[in-house]
Amino acid sequence: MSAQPPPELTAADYPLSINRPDLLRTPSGKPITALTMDAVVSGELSATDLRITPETLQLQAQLADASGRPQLAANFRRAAEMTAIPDAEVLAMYNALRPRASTGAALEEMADRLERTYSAPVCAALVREAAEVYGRRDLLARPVADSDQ
Amino acid sequence: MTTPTTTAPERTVSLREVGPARRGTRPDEVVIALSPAFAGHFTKTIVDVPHAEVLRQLMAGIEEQGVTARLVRVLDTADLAAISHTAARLSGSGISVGVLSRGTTMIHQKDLPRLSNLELFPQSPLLDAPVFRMIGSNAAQYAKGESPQPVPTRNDQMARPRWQAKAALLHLKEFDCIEAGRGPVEVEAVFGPGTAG
Amino acid sequence: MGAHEGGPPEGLLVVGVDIGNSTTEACLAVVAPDGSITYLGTDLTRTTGVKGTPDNTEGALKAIRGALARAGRSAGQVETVLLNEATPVISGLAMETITETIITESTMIGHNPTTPGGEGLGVGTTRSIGELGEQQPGEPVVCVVPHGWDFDDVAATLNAAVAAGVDVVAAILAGDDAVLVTNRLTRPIPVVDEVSAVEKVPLGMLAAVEVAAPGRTIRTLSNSYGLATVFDLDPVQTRQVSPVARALTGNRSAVVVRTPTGDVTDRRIPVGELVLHGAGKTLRVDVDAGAEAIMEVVGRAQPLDDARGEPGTHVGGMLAQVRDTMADVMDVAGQPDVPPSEIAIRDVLAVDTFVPAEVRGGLAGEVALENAVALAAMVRTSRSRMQLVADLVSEGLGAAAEIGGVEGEMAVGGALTTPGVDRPIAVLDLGGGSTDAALLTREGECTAVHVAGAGELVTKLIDSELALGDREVAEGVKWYPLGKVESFFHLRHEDGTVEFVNEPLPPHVFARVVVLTPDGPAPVPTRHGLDHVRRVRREAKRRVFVVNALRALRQVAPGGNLRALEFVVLLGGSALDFEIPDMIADALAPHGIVCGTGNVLGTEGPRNAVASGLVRAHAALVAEEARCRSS
Amino acid sequence: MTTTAPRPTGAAAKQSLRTELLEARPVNLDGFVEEWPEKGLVAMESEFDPAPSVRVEDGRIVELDGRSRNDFDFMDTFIANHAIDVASAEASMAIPSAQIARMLIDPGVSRGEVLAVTRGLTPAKVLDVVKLMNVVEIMQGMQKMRARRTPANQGHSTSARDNPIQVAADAAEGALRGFAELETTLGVLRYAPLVAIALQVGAQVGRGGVLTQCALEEATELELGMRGITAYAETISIYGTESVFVDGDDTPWSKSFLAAAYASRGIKMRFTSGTGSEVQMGNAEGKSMLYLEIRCILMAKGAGVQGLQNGSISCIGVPGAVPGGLRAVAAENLVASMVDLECASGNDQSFSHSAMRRTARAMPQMLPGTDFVCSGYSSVPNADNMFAGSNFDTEDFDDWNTIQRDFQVDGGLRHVREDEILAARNKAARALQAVFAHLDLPPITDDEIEAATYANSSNDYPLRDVLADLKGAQSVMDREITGLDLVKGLESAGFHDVAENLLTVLRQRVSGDLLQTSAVLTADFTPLSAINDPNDYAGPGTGYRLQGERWEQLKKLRHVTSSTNPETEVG
Repeated sequence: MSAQPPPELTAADYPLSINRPDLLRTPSGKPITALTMDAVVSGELSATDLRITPETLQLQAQLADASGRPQLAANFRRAAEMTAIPDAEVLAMYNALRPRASTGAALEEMADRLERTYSAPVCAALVREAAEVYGRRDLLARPVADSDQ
Repeated sequence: MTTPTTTAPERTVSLREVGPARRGTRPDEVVIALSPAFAGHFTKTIVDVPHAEVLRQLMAGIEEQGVTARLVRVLDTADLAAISHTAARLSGSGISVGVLSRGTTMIHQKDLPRLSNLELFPQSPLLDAPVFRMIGSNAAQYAKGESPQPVPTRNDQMARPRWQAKAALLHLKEFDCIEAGRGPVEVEAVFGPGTAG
Repeated sequence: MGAHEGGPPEGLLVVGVDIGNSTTEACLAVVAPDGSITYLGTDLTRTTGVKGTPDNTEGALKAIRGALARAGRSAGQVETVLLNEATPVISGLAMETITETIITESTMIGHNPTTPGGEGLGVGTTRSIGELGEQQPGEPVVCVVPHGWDFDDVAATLNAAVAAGVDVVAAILAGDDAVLVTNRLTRPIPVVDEVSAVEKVPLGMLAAVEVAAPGRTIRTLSNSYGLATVFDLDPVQTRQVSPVARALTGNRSAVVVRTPTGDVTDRRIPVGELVLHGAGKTLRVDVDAGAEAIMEVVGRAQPLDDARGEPGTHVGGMLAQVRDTMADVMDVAGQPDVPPSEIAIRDVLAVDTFVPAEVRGGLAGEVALENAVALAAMVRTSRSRMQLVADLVSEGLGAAAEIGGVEGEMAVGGALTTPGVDRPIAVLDLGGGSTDAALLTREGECTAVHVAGAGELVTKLIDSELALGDREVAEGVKWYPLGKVESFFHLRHEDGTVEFVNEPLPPHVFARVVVLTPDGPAPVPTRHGLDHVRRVRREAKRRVFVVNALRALRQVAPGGNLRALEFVVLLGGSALDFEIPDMIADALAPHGIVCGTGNVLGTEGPRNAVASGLVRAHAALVAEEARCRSS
Repeated sequence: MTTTAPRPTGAAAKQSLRTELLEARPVNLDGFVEEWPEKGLVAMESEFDPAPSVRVEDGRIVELDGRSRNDFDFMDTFIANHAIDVASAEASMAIPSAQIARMLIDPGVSRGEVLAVTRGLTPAKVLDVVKLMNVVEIMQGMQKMRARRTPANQGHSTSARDNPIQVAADAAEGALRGFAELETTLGVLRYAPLVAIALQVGAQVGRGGVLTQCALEEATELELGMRGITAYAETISIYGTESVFVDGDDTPWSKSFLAAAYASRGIKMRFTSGTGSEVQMGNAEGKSMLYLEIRCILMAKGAGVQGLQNGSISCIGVPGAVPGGLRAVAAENLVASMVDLECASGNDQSFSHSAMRRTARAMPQMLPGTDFVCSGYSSVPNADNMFAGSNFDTEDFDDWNTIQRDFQVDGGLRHVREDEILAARNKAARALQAVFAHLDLPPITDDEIEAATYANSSNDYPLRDVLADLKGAQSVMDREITGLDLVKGLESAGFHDVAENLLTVLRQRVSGDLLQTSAVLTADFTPLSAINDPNDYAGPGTGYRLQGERWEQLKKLRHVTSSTNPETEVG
């Protein structure tokens, strides 16, 4: 089946691995039922087959919404966007969000990159919000980094 | 053999300010930096080691190695790394020992980042006079360019239930003694009675 | 590398596999019908199990698959896997301390504290500090201070006694207080401190305390006649105290107490015999006779048939264990047992070393460098299970597998692909447990030997001589050059050059002797200076690898004459060491030998010699057959 | 048990024999201090905490607990922007605190009805509510508000020598005894890959579906998770004041980003916080410990993380030393549950010299049940516990099981017969041996397997070649070994069941089911979370009840005299 538009799930669909395996695919498009021992032994599976897809995260976000957890759902939507970002860059972005690690301009650049390169508007909004608060609370990188005094 | 004369009265110390702390030029000195409440608001560490004894032993460890000790008091912070690093940059050898009132101690060097250190003794309840002597001795050996074996650090899982809250309390009190905006001052230790005559 | 540009080379795919003591290497090549070779790739993995046993199969398959994967070939395309005939070799190490220094009656304190106090010589009667108050003026006194005395109190007590007329001429302290006390005295005296067992210093005895100026050593107590002068000794007594003087040589401070029968002795510890069978003889040698004597006897028992040590000693236990391990690994279900007679120690290497040990009877934790003998032994059996490995590899891969040649010959064949070498050629394989040599004469005859002792023995010598007690650190000292971190921004290399760094070095290496690993400097926890560590490292390598290189080459050289060798190629893991190849080359140079680290196939360095040798031998057979067919 | 010396007795004054006896009691080795509210050294009753207030303008919170938006620090901002439901805030805040407190304990009010109110509350209001509750009421609230109906427990499996064989064997035993999650950490950090592998293999031997984690700095912890060597993460610390948060080199936004990063890799994750950490670091800004912890809890809620480890954790010595401290600790667990977060409720650090106090400390979590009663019961002897010791360790197993049986309460563990334990330990060590051989890691000898089968502590194992192990550990990272490689190794060595268990756990990250609140995996690999196992407590006879087969399991102890034949024991 093609995955658009995503079905409207209710709490009764949980756990998806048991109740709705038909909706679950690996990043390479294999159905979750293809993750068998035979496939492991024959070398058909690679580590990327064991990653979660953005579509699945959107489904879990629906479940979170359906069970009254909007913040958790928002987290899953940010996560869905982040699946496209390579591991090293995810860590680099995290480090850039630490206090006094980035200038306002650098954070704005990061938000742009999230939006343009990774189509991640929800993550970008989080970064812009951080930039605004950091600016107000003196948590942006200072022009001359001198930790001496 | 006879036993030593342990009944000598407990030594005391007071710190006399002699002016703003200056950068030293002698390569054979170690600067000992004391926290705002050391030998002032407080007189002993978290486990009742008298500050007089902490200071005597640190200084003795340095002197025994043929190195000179200089004392400063840092007034504007109670953060051990900041105290120690300030002192390291005042030290002619670049080596310092920083001490908090509760006993927590650190050996620092001027070229290190402030949050780093050469040796750190975080478990103040486990520091006694012999350990302070070894810390002084090691600091002096670093000043001489030697390679001392690090002072063995001890650990005790049950220090948490016994000392964690008191340590926090002492830390808060030390914070109260901070004099914001005052630079480090050079001090002289004046030891009270105790020396057998 | 191959001649076939532009398309896949024609011919049959073969894999040479060398199962060594620690690594298994594969060499993948296409052999054309005319015997020409196109090399496709190599691979290297850890050997699984003891060399020459069925456990090797797993590692062999892994190396083969690795080489195939790199060349983009599949197992189904392989025509033949060629394995080396490898004889299982197991080696062991043991160390026996053979001397012991004993001080009796607390005669001497010679631990050399780093910071004694004062300067000069003081001779007087030993008195406890607690009794100084009752001391009459006149008689010279050496004051003994037990634990628990504060330095300020000691100084005050001594000053008071001197003021009362007591002639205090020296002091002996338990704590590390000598400088502190002397700085506070009104009348300077020599002070020795850190005497941990100070309560054992005999009181009421005549004693001498000597402290030299910083950077100097004592002159009186380390001189037998100085002692005779101080204590008014006759010639017989002087002879008795001469070991004391010797023991104090080189110290900055010392104390000697004159007691009725006090003495310092250097005792030899009997550690049992080594029994060597060989050349139709049974020879015995005491292990405590030292390495030179042992190696002389080993030389007389060549070729060695077996060796045994005294049960209950380290050496005896080690030899028995090496033998047992071999018996265990040769014990394969469904195969006939290997007769015990075939499991025998075939070589022994003894090396003199020393072990820092605390002196018995010492008062201050004095440490003496005791003599010790380190022994490496090797057991080898002619009975190999390699055919079984070949069968298992064949089964696992789905391709034919056969024994393609004998290890030593194949190594030589592979080494010949090093640019610039020719027959006669000898190879030295510098491994972890054994050092192997093989020679190929101009006429094509090949001989090979294994001798005991290699990289692991070097590590052990470094570990014990520097008292590191940490094999990881000792390995680091062996593998990497040394340096001294002089500030956070510069370090001095062992050749004296200084390197500046931009990023500050980490605090845990500050002011320390370090090994310069690829991951950055790592501290060596030792009080010794860089030069001492370097000397120990080079000596350990010399005593094992240079000695073994000569020993092994003599065994393969025609008539034992090294001059008959022309090219020596170094192979194996330790051939990658930064100084061992140079040390061996220097030792061989006087014999007119060209010696260097191999570069197999011109690309592989000292690796892959046997595996590529197997391919070469196979190709030679193919070429031979081609010639037969065409003629 | 301790190296801390007894208190020096005053020199002169003569004491009664009874006083001498009391002085010698372990409880007097614990430290106690007076409150100092001005500096935040106070559990939960402080006149310096702000009064509750909220004001909403244009769908935005513009005033929070007496502070207007211009004066918000970053905690206020984050909580106002993300944690509080703006639509219901003013209505919820208008409800008297006493009424909300009554709702918490009233069986007639469902968990859902309470959540509808709490989602609109400010930190000061939450504090105002729980301040009204005594410890029995707090427990009653916890019984209803716990997110997952079925309580569980978490174990620590570590080794003082970082010995992977020990970690595997103890993980297998721990899993068999009932821990639903197992956590490890290291003495020598470079050992992490081998120990994490050992924990995973051991856990899947003991009971398929147990989730594992390895506490490390963020980058490595995330990497091990992404590779499928570990299954979840928990040591992501947050703090209640801006200054301490910044001291920890993080902000609510950086931590939120990290939370999404874990979810984006399919890895379950919870934050960690606890009373006392801010005052311990000297920057409580004059607020009570519980007020600051409530800010942490709401920050976690706002970040969208599914759960929180709290209950003071490593700062337990601070609330433990002030009056009412353990009531505050019980309250912080309740607050996490009443804002609908999974709560791993502490009891995981050495807390007292007194066995009586150690037990009492755990009752407010153990009796009502929490998502994880201990967020680290030491399933190794405390001397091997690299988290600096837990409130309970292996010596307490039988006591714990007996308390469960005495009160008919499910603390997540059970008594297991010796032969089953030995078999699991042995199998775990053999499985790890096979995995190490498959991955070309330093071999595990048969002697080590024998030792692992019968060992108690790390001292009972042959020493490993640490150098070789560390090289092996590095190669696991360099060669990019993943959970799939572990599955292959287990399968090829004939450990089919263990391989299947691990593969099923790995498959879960594709489904994302374990990302939902309070999720664990049951023995038949059903994800069990607050969605499909919601807490439906509605008074006596409802909610989770220890009964049936599980109760029969928990009736078993090491020694129980048979009623049919009193000359024998059942077991």
